[in-house]
Amino acid sequence: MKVVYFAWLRERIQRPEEEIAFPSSVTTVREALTFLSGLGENYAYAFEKPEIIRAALDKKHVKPETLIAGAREIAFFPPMTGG
Amino acid sequence: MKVVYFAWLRERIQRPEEEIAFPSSVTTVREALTFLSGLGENYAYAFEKPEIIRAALDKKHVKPETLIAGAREIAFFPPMTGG
Amino acid sequence: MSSPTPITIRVQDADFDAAAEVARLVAGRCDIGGVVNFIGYCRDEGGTLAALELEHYPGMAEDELTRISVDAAARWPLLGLVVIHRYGRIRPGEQIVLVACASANRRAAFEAADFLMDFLKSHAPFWKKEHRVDGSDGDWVDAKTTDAEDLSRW
Amino acid sequence: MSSPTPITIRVQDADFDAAAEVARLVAGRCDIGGVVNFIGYCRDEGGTLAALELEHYPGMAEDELTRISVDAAARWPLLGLVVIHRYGRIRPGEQIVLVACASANRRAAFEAADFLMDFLKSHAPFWKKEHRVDGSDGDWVDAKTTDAEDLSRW
Repeated sequence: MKVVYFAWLRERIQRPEEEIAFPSSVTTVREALTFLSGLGENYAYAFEKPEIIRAALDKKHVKPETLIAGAREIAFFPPMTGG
Repeated sequence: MKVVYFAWLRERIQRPEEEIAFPSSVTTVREALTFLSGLGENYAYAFEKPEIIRAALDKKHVKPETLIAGAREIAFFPPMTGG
Repeated sequence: MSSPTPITIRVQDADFDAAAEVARLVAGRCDIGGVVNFIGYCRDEGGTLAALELEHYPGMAEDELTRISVDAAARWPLLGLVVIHRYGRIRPGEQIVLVACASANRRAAFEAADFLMDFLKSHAPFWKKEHRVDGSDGDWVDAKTTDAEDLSRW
Repeated sequence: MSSPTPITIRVQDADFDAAAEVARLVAGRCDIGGVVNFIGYCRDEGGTLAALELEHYPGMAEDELTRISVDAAARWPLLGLVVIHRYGRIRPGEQIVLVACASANRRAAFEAADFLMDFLKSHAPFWKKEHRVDGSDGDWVDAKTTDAEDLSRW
């Protein structure tokens, strides 16, 4: 699955996007986040406060418990500050 | 005292302004209105609903009980509909 | 607020350029976070209205708009404020009134503009008469009961 | 509402012309009573900010602005609606965002514009990074706790 990062998540992980083959045990957005945070120090740093991280599946806002099956793209980002 | 009228008050009274020497018994805005409404049919028609008429003394909104002594100009008009 | 809010008030028969007014509000400043700008237009009331005749009380109209604006500038931290109100014959689609409020803060600009429009409608000495498409003089526009309700919000 | 509200959404690096957008909203129409127009600007934060870097999620930004706009058009009787949001490097004094709402009715235009700004700030995928005058990268702007309070009004 394509994983994309924005703002300081992108800076901490040091890449804007990557292809990740989530193991079959990863079924929800929350589990995907937990899996990613175990990929290395930069990931652990990026996701150190998981409660503030927002996520989107195929460019739609989703909750942590949303199932990721069938999605082509998952995005993680900090709270938005547009406007 | 100069008396000025606006909108349908002006149309009913058929003049935009006039000079009126109020008798000394007329001390308040309400009394001035009552006095004017006795000046003829057109005045009676203009002031037939005194409760909706607004007034200004020297271009400042005033209440019916405001004293008119010292003012140079008194204005009567319907509720405003600008904007 | 160490410096007073710049306030521009104009009562005129000519049309106005809202963009030029906003440009003037923000010119050379980097402390403004937002400008809320309301333009009121003359509607044709379903094709029945040929024009509005806007009557005003010269002198008092400017005084009241100034008073309302000074009040708004005291209630919200505004960095600039413009009120322009036209009088005379105004046809459907034409501009009648402009209120623009600049602030560091979005909410202040929204609230002040909304407040100014509410107070302007019921306190500024302007009256609208309708001229109908069929050639007849229409009625003087009645003050809406919602105007009083709008005021009670503040 | 027999016809759907015309909605214009743009996400762009170029600056925008708010007056041209308002002119387009009202062009040829005589049923619009008011247009509320909010322009958000980049502040210099007391002279410390050299620029904001606006990052966005391409595709999702347009989708979210459209979704929020359709929602506003369903809640208020709008006769036209424009949302433009810039991305990229924006310097103090420059325009960031435009929301314009046209309606027969002043209150609807005010409420819809206010609603759009509240939802846009917390739902549209944009993030601001500060570049400081002293050459250092500043922080990413934190979402304000007031944003959540603003949303609870609706």
